[in-house]
Amino acid sequence: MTTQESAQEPTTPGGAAARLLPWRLSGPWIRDQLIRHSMVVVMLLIIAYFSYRSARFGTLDNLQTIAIAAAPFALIALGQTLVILTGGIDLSVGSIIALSAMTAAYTVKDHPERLWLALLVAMLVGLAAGAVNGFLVSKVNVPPFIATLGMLTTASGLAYVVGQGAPINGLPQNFGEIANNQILGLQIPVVVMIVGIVALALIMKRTSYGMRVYAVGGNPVAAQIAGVKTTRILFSVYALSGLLAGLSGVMLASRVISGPPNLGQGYELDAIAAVVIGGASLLGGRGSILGTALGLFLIQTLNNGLDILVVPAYWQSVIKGALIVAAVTVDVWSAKRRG
Amino acid sequence: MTTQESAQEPTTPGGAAARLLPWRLSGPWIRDQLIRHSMVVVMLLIIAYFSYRSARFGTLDNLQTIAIAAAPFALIALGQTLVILTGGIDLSVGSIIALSAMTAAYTVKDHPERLWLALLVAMLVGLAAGAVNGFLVSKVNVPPFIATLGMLTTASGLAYVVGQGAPINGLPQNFGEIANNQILGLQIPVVVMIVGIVALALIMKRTSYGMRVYAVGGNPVAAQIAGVKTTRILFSVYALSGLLAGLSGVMLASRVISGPPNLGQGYELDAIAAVVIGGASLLGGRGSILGTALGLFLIQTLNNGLDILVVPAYWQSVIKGALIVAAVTVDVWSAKRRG
Amino acid sequence: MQDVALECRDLAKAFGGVPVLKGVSLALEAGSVTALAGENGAGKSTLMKIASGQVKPDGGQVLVGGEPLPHGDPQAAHRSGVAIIPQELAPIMDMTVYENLFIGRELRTRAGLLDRRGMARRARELLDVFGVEIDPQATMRRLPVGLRQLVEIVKSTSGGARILLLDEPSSAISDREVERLYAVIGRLREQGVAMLYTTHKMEEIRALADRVVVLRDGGLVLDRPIGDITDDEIVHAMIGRELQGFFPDLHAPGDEVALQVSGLHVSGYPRPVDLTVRRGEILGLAGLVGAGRTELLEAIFGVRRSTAGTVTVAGRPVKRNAPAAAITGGMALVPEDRKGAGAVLTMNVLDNGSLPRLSRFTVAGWLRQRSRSRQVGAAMESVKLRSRGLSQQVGTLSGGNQQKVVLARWLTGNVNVLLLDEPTRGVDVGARSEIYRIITELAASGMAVVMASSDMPEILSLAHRALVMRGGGVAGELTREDLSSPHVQDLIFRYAAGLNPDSAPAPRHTEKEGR
Amino acid sequence: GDPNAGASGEGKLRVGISVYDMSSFITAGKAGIDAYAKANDIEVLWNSAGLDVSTQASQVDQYVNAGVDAIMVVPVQADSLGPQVAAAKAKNIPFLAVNAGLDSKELAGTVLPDDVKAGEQEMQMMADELDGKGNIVVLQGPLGQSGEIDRTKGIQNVLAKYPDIKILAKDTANWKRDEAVNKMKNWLSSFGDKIDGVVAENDDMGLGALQATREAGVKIPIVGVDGIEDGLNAVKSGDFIGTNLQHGTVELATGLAVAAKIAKGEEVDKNPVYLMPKVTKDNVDTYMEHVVTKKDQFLQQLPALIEANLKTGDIANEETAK
Ligand SMILES: Nc1ncnc2c1ncn2[C@@H]1O[C@H](COP(=O)(O)OP(=O)(O)OP(=O)(O)O)[C@@H](O)[C@H]1O
Ligand SMILES: Nc1ncnc2c1ncn2[C@@H]1O[C@H](COP(=O)(O)OP(=O)(O)OP(=O)(O)O)[C@@H](O)[C@H]1O
Ligand SMILES: [Mg+2]
Ligand SMILES: [Mg+2]
Repeated sequence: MTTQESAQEPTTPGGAAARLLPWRLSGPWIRDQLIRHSMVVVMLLIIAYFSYRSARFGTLDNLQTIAIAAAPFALIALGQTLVILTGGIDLSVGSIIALSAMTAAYTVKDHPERLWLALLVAMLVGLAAGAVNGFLVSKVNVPPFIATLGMLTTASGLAYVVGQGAPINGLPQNFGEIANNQILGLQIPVVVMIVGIVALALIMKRTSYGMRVYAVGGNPVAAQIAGVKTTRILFSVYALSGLLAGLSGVMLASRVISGPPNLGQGYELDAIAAVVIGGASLLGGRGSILGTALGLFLIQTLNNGLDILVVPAYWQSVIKGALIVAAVTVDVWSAKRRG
Repeated sequence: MTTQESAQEPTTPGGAAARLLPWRLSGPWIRDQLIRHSMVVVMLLIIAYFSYRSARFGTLDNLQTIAIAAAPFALIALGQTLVILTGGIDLSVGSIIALSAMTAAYTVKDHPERLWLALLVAMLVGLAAGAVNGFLVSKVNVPPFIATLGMLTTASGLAYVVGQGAPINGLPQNFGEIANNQILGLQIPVVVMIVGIVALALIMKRTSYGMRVYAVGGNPVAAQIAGVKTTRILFSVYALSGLLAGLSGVMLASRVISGPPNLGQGYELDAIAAVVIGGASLLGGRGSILGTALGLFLIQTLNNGLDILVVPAYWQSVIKGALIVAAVTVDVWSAKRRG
Repeated sequence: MQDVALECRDLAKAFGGVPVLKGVSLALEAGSVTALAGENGAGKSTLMKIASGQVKPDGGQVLVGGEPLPHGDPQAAHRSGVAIIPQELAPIMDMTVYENLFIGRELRTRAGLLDRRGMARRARELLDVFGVEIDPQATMRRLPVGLRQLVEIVKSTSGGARILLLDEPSSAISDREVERLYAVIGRLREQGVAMLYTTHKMEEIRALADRVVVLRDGGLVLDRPIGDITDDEIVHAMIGRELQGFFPDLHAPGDEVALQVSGLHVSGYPRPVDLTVRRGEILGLAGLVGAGRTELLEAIFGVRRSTAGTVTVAGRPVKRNAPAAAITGGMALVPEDRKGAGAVLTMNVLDNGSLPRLSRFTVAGWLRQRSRSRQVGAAMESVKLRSRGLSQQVGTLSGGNQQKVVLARWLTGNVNVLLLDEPTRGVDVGARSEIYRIITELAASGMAVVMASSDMPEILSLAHRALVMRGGGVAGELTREDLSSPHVQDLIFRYAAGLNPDSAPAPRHTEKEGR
Repeated sequence: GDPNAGASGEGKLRVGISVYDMSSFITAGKAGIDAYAKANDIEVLWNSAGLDVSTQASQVDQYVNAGVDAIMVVPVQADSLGPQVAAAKAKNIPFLAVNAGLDSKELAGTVLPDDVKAGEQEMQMMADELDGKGNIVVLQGPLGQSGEIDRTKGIQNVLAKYPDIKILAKDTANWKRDEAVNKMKNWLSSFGDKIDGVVAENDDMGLGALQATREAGVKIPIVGVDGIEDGLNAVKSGDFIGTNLQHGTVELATGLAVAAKIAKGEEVDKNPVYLMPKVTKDNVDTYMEHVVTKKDQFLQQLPALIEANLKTGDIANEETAK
């Protein structure tokens, strides 16, 4: 600004306010709404198509089927959202699922009566693996991609070590209770998923922890100058991601009452995809829990609907890949057009 | 810089030159050397250990074995380096390998006498897939992660479509010539790898194209203002990555004379790991072809050495994961200590 | 000396073996402002970064209230009440204004949850001090640089810090906001806050400081109360020589039209723009923050979309929306935001220097290393760049020197039209006078220059003619005569604010233009 | 200490083995191989290819470099590795394919399961259960793997005889229990109570389908292949109508035995076929002992069992003549 206007003189309000107004309307709030909107539109179109093609698609039973399939992904996608918000990535969640499932299976085989122990062990294993990731990233400054890739490889190896190269079979039937019992008519993993989504959405929106996670991702230097303990925040998101992967692992293992060492393989890509489809930026600082939930349900709905229409697996791949890109393309366009 | 010379005064030659020397020695050049150095040291340690444990490790035959195993990864890692330099990522290379291998197998089955046609088709398929990625990223602004994840899924599905859900077997033995014949005593893929590394290293260091790729990754806005056609550069790196994946696919298929639709699954992670171990930043702008080559040989040497020592597969994973993290940790530390 | 709030003892720091600070000691008293002056690259920012814990010193100590601070621990510094407004602004782009203001000290409700409404309300109050309309709910990314800087100022000054380090806090804001900043600083002084204030503007030092310290080549060369020293002495301490003829004489412009813009419709702005610049002419662009100067320059060059109109350089039409074509046509742009848009910080001087004219330095795509080094070296020499050589990463150059790189890289070839956007933002007096000399020489050699600037003296003394912009359009034109008239500033303000330029008496005229 | 150098002593036969990956089948097989190797003083070099055919090719290269006495491969990909077989042949190293065939005339031998027959057996069990009439769904292995291709073929062979049995859906769940449970759940959504039977190409997927039927509160006959512990349990409890035993311990140990005999130049059937025994409620207990409960005892008898089997030609036989 090049004016000479002195300090006493008040601003020229009219012009400035008028100019500012359109910014507000096309501002982040609206943009957010629209971004979400376009993805929701895509979702609705897909749902409409499936409903039109199969009367079974829209039933309550099928909704439950989608939900129970989504639950283990939801947990890791939630953790992944926080990690991605800080500008990192967690490739190890799939392997952590395997490792925690194997240790849970191992524990329950030895102590069939102590289910809680299996649950605890699995979550601790997940937490420990996540903590190692967090330590490497936040303290040793290893790039997240490498730290968690190392953990992917290591944890997957360890999962086989636990089972000595084979799945753990012959588990007591009560191991199934963790995933198959119901609360309020919903299977436990579905309840856990709903609680997880709501809790994390609240945490990210309504607590200073959430705000600081965004800040660390948006600009670590700024966060640091403002006194945010960036190291702790970074550590915490990886630890949380590991913990949730551990929980996811034990639920998956319990659902099929078995400990397969290759459980969860490749899940990380689906989880990351859900987060990114949900509008997060891999550079950090941008994204939301609800966006992730939406991205997740987009993927899961596709999986379910295409199965229901009995589309062969490889054509499913083709369609899924194309639709994910199309959905994001629409999103990008709508975001751009609305400025 | 804080030199004394005032603006008018021409440089005080003697002093300045003397002062310049230590800067150059301790400057970015040295730093680069040291960063590379620390990784080389790690490599040498690993090689020394394997040589000590097995007399067979250090043989020329085994070097060839490492080289031939590395070749298909090298091609995709080279393309990946350029993509990562622009700040992107190409997750689809593994699937493109599968798709191009299948189309090559399909072609050669119909035209057993026209090997060149199979080679051409495979490369064109790779190029086409890469071009789609490039179009999505550079023109439609789909985030690279999503665009190439979509391609990963789609191309993998298409690979099955080509074989109608099965591998293409019963290929003519001459299909093996592409990968198994020798030039100057080296198998063709090894020759291609060496040529590829040298050529791309030169291109990235000595041509305007290479410089533009670095510029786009370092700061796309600044690159644009300096007249770089960023869209074209972006497009080109994905197209190149696809092309190289196509080449890699046909070599892989030819090496085992078979068209397996799941060929190359998960290779993208190894390729990206090689690039990042080689010192590239996933944010773009930093990295080098030689670094990638080093990272690649680190991984391949580990694979080979651990196999030779007959370490059980799952312990191999554990060790590999840990060593990759350790190598990068050393690198991070050495880079930090030298400021 | 009473009541030392922060003390630096023998701070030393070297980057890659090159000393940047060579044992600097200084003390900040509570309730006083110390101006930190020095050339670009003298080590001012490094000193502040050490004091705020962002950078680990190689030697020495920082003491707050007599207690040594742990090295390289920004949180510890923060806890001891040290706040910094960094030179390279550190906004969190995807967060809102109020979130940026309250990060690290969030307001909470009784239930322990974030009190977002409360923060937004408080943010509005805090920002009101500067009299600007900033929506606390707006994302930082949406704000122009100037407003971002204001938010950063508010963030650091409202946090109750006892020690405030301000690294060129006024580089992107206009005089009006600078005056509000003075008021804020005055209030903080009364509250006993110790402040270290870096600026390249002499008038700011005069208006604010109780004491001046000058860094030169990493050493402290001057530390005196403001009353005991003249401007010339400060400048002499900074650059080690006298500075004469800050603004060089202008040559008369030629007659030939170099740049003709007609009916250029910048995307997002209501009015099309017409302008003509002759060879050898320097056209100034003035206006309030957000007047659309940057956008106009960008649109002329083709990096910002324009929807209609023509741009003609030396009689030849240039394709719109194509920067590469603009360069071929003989245009060059030095953008406002040098870190974000000017230089590729990860690349070295040589590569940055050759980027705009790569085809000149290549044969069939292969770089001609020798000729490239020679030509880029010569261009960098012509602006007296201070670097460790052409292989130094631009990101590690001082701000002023980065600016020189961004300017000089165009000088390896023929430029007909030079578009400058805030060419001297953050540049020290010595370098600034060099840049002025370069600009006038370039103009004298037949280039047409369009210069957007928020630095009033720059427009007044350097431009043959000036346009005042408002809302993306041209609100008024000033001739050389107008520019030399005593009421010119008033006139510019009236155009820029959309008031009738002929009515009402001139507002209070502040005399603070340095030389 | 070089595990590959001559240190292992003269006379000792060295066999290089590359398996497709670690799995329950392979793990059981490794136990059998180790038992047989120990009894016959064979040194085994063991590598796993992690489901990557190119890795497997490299592992073969290494064995050729090392000059082992025989190479045994459990292929990642059927009909691949032509050049590697040739390279081994060039160095006079006998090359054996176990569990899936390779496309080469230069193979020294093969020990292959009759997967077509396995598919036929399981489909026949289902057809009998359904009395030749009803709707089924088929869970396939990873598309393109020889196990999947041949078992699917066997299923089709039998179906050709039963025009009243219709396939409602047929797709892969990649041998995995967790994939199968979701796929089956989705099919149950799609077809409701129209599904009369589930034919799974391995037990894991069958068990996943079982879980899905439980969640949906229906009971549908299921049949599988493999005879893993949980599968045998399911047969025993009546959750499966049956399965087919592919006992890795026996099959892979037989592979090693054939490889060793070829390398030593002994007389042996170079291409024996493993015909999977049918497992039903009636005989499940015996197999349960061999596979799970009395595994160690079974391993002790294994070397002798294999020698005997190779003579009779029925290499899937598990009854030791006492
Ligand atoms: N990270 C770094 N690596 C290498 N050199 C650096 C680094 N940071 C700063 N420097 C060098 O240290 C010197 C001092 O830089 P500093 O930023 O402190 O200067 P300054 O006085 O703030 O200059 P300006 O007025 O331009 O802001 C410069 O020569 C700069 O090139
Ligand atoms: N939310 C928004 N939507 C659209 N444009 C915006 C928004 N926020 C800022 N801008 C643009 O940014 C510009 C302000 O940037 P800037 O300060 O660079 O303008 P300028 O005219 O170059 O002024 P100066 O050079 O004095 O800073 C405004 O003109 C406005 O068009
Ligand atoms: Mg500075
Ligand atoms: Mg501007």
